[in-house]
Amino acid sequence: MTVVDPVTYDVARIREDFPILGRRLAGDLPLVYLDSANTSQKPAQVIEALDEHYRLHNANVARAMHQLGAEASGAFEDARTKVATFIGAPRREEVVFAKNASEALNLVARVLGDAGRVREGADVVITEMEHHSNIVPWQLLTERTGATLRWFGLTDEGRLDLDDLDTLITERTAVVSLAWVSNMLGSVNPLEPVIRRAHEVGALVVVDASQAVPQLPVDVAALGADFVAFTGHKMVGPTGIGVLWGRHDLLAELPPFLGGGEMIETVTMERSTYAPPPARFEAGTPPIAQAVGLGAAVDYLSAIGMENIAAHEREITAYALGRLQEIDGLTIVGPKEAVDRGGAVSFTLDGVHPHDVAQLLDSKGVAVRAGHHCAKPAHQRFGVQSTTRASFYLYTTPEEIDALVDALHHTKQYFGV
Amino acid sequence: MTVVDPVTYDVARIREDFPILGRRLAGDLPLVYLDSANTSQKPAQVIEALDEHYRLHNANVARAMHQLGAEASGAFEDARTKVATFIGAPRREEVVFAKNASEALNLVARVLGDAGRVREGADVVITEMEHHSNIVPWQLLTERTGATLRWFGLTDEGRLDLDDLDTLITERTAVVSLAWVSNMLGSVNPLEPVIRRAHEVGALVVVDASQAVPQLPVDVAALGADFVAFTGHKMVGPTGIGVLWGRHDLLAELPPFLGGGEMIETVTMERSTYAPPPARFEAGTPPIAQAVGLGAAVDYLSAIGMENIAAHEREITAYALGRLQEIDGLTIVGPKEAVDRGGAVSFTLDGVHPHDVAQLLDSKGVAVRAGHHCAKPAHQRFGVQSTTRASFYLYTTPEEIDALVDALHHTKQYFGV
Amino acid sequence: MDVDALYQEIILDHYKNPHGAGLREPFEAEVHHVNPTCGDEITLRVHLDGETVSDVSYAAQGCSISQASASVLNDLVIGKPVGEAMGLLDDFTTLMQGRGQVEPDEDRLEDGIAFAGVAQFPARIKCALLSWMAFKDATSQALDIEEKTDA
Amino acid sequence: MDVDALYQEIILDHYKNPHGAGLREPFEAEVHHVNPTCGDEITLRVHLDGETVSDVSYAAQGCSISQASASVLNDLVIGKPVGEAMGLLDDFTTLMQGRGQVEPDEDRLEDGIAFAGVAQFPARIKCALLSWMAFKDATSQALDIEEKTDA
Ligand SMILES: Cc1ncc(COP(=O)(O)O)c(C=O)c1O
Ligand SMILES: Cc1ncc(COP(=O)(O)O)c(C=O)c1O
Repeated sequence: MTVVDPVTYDVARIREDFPILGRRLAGDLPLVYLDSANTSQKPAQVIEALDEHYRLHNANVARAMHQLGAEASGAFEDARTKVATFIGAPRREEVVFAKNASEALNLVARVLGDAGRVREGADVVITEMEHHSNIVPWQLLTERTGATLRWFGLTDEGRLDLDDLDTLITERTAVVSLAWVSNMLGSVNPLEPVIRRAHEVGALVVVDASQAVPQLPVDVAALGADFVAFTGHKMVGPTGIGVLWGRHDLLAELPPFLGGGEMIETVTMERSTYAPPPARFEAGTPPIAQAVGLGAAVDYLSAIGMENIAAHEREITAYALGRLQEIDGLTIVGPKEAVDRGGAVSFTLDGVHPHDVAQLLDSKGVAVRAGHHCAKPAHQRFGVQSTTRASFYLYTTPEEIDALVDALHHTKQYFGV
Repeated sequence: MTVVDPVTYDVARIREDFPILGRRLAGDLPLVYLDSANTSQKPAQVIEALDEHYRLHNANVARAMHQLGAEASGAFEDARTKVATFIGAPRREEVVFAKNASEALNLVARVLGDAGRVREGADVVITEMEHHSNIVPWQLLTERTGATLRWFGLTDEGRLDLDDLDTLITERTAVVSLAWVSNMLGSVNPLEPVIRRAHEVGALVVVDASQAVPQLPVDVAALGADFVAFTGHKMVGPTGIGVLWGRHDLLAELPPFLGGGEMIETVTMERSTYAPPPARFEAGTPPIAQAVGLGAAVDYLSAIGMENIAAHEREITAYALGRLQEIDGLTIVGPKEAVDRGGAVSFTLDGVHPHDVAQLLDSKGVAVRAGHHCAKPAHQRFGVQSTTRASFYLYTTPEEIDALVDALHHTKQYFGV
Repeated sequence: MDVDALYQEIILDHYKNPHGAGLREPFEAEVHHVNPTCGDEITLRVHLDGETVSDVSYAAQGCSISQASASVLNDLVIGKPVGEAMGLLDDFTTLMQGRGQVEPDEDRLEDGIAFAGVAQFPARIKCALLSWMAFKDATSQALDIEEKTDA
Repeated sequence: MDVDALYQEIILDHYKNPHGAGLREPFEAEVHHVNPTCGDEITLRVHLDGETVSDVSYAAQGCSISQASASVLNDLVIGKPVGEAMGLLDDFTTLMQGRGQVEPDEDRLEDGIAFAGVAQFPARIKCALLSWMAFKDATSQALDIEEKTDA
């Protein structure tokens, strides 16, 4: 296991890149931002890349033949190359820009349905720990097609229960779609056996890597899945952009998702033909500035090193798990040890509702999320309606965890529990 | 007809707001940006709104209960209110944020299909002057459902040919979808008779207002259409955001488009229920910063006044039409007079291919678009494979039109025609 | 934005001892409302006796604000004519959406005035309104049923 | 980025007098390629005589660069063994994608070296490659057919 090198990994230095981390909140309290699994903050490098793009190079892409157009198109396509390199994609044409991870997942679900790859009699297999964005698209698809939705359950620890692997993934299975890292439980799923089994029976595998790509070094070629979706705003990039990576041969044979400008080869009133991927799946003016911003985000993360970021995430999570468990009445929902675990820690506090916990923490400047975190079924599985979640990222410090713990003690006192 | 008031409408003053208009291109030439129908430039007010959002207020919306979350949610929802007011929407919940106009149009096409409102035996009626983004979604829909695609032809002048109104829009018609202002011909379509006839036979009307909202005062309530789509980047807003306005009762009864976070009411593994509009149609983390930027864009346009912008557009277009027609061998494709006409002028130049025209203009710093402008059928109608298009906006000056004309003379000389 | 303005003593008291909690018979209408953002839920029943709200019973899962609000609702509307209860609903809604600028009338809203502070916390307004919206919905259903039965 | 580097005299000459234009018989394969961004189109036929490219005929609509490129292609590949023609295709593609850093070999590419300047105009590279990609596609189809006929 890599350990963070304090010389190369200087959190104080990293924090200086994030203007918002200098914000003072009500009561002149410093911001303690522990909601990065919801959305990450942005370094000046990304904000300035957006700024510069709009101030100097803004133009539409692909279609514009003038100098600004060449600059904007160059920057947009460079961003695609950067993202492809960042995730180890064999070909840059495998990187499709979407508006967020949710669109990327829906895109796959829609086109697999339209292509007849998911039809009546087939199974789609997901898991009980999925984010709603990896549940609802498959519910809608199975409703439209008459296919059946099935799912993996969870162990009491909050891990994927793979006991049913061979009975759940069968010859009937058309698609298996699952999260790499859970945004609620924090579990890192063992993808290898799932992908192996799915491919054995000829099923496609979709990986929701929304919480993985920000935290872990990712190599989609080594992973071996068929599609991987993730989202820009959780990886220090802008809102308004997500990514679908897909195996080239699959993308090349699947029908379009949305129709319009940029995705066509030729159009007559009677019929149209479509461009090869990635253009085929990018109808309309793409999120140009956002792609440029995501390129800057990827540069930023790469300069620090994903290995280092992952090691820091592990260490800060281990520290947080330890300190939180010192608190009487606090129950962590999800793995309690920093083993195969991402940096999102959901918990309940006896006698205080999660919203009230979050509100009290906020009154101390500690920003966390409370609710179902778009994972209602996982909450139901653990018999809770909602939880409070603290989540960490490359800029999180142990002192911020201490501030969280202090604020939790204050909360207990405030509510007299 | 409103005439631009030179006191209130000071182009030089407006140009100062647009940093990119100060750019020098290769050869130290000033930028003459005549490609605004492709994408508009952005004023500092919009760029700074994005910047400030990321530096001070960035958080996810709706779901975050902390102070940053409240700020970001407030700004995001304020942007919705601003857009609603800008287009005269009776209710702010009728404004759905999409990633661009293309997605907005596809959204309507997909959900009308899923809802069974367009089915085998029904007609969908469009026009021959549509942008590909208002053709291909309907081709895909009619292919999926077995409905029939029909379309209005064009007059030789480049106007909508309404002679067939009553035979084209019939009891079979489920949807009529058409552009308000053509991005290629520049024609402003007479929507009133089309909407009246469509509603007479119980058809829904979708208006592609991508070129209208940037240029004209828009009041969707007065217009009487059922859906109106437009795109942020053409109205001095950021890329990565578009808008679908829809009648509330329709939005409230239509099924979701994409599934995921934010669009649900409740989720179990077996089944989900969906939030009311607009949330129902906004799966996943929305383009938050982009909505804030669009809000700033709308503020910017409103401060100048859409009546003034429309008047300026008419005057500059009239000037351009006059000057361009002085050039021997130049043929305008589309209405030649500035009557019911937007600020996009497409033309051919005898003996020089449109790409070569655009390239030569670019060598003089004049940025125009060449190609089919995502309107292949309209080009085919006029027997041309491509055209060169100059398009104008609130910052365009008569001197820039003169620069265009000079560069066109140079082009003719260069190619010896 | 002082958190004490939100968590008034009265609110915490209602939270710890919710008045009239539990689902009871008889009732004409039962509704289930959810706050989609946070997951708070309420099942609420209304029993009308002619023009009078004779019982409001409920089972709720949620934060202190949503629970206390259901308790205060219970205090305020039971025994009142439907018209008056709807007037209180309007008052309470206006207070919540007033961004802290609306002065509540203690004679009418009683313990409900403790929610004035909630209006300053936009994310919590929905919590305070959850039970009231459920009450509105259930009452209108109950009225529909009465009408049909009468007709 | 001097526009004269793009519009070399040689290119304009080929544009005005395209060599070998028109569709001819016989041919083993015909393809239709489009540049989706700008709409440039070419229909191109290949006639192989054993291992030799014995004719390339075409009808193209497009800009000076795409038209001139088809004309130069015609000059370069007719009469050459397929392997050698494919080698020229590689050279030409490398030149186009070389961002102006690749030194073209005049002995091999002849008039094709005039396209060196195109490499500095990213938006025009596709114009220059349109006919070559069509040629590649048609030739591989023609080879497939020869193979099948031989088999
Ligand atoms: C008339 C018209 N409709 C639709 C669009 C599509 O807009 P977008 O590319 O932002 O989706 C455009 C612009 O490209 C347009 O001009
Ligand atoms: C695991 C997971 N999947 C999907 C998503 C959806 O991402 P987005 O909201 O950007 O579409 C999220 C985040 O919200 C997530 O955490």
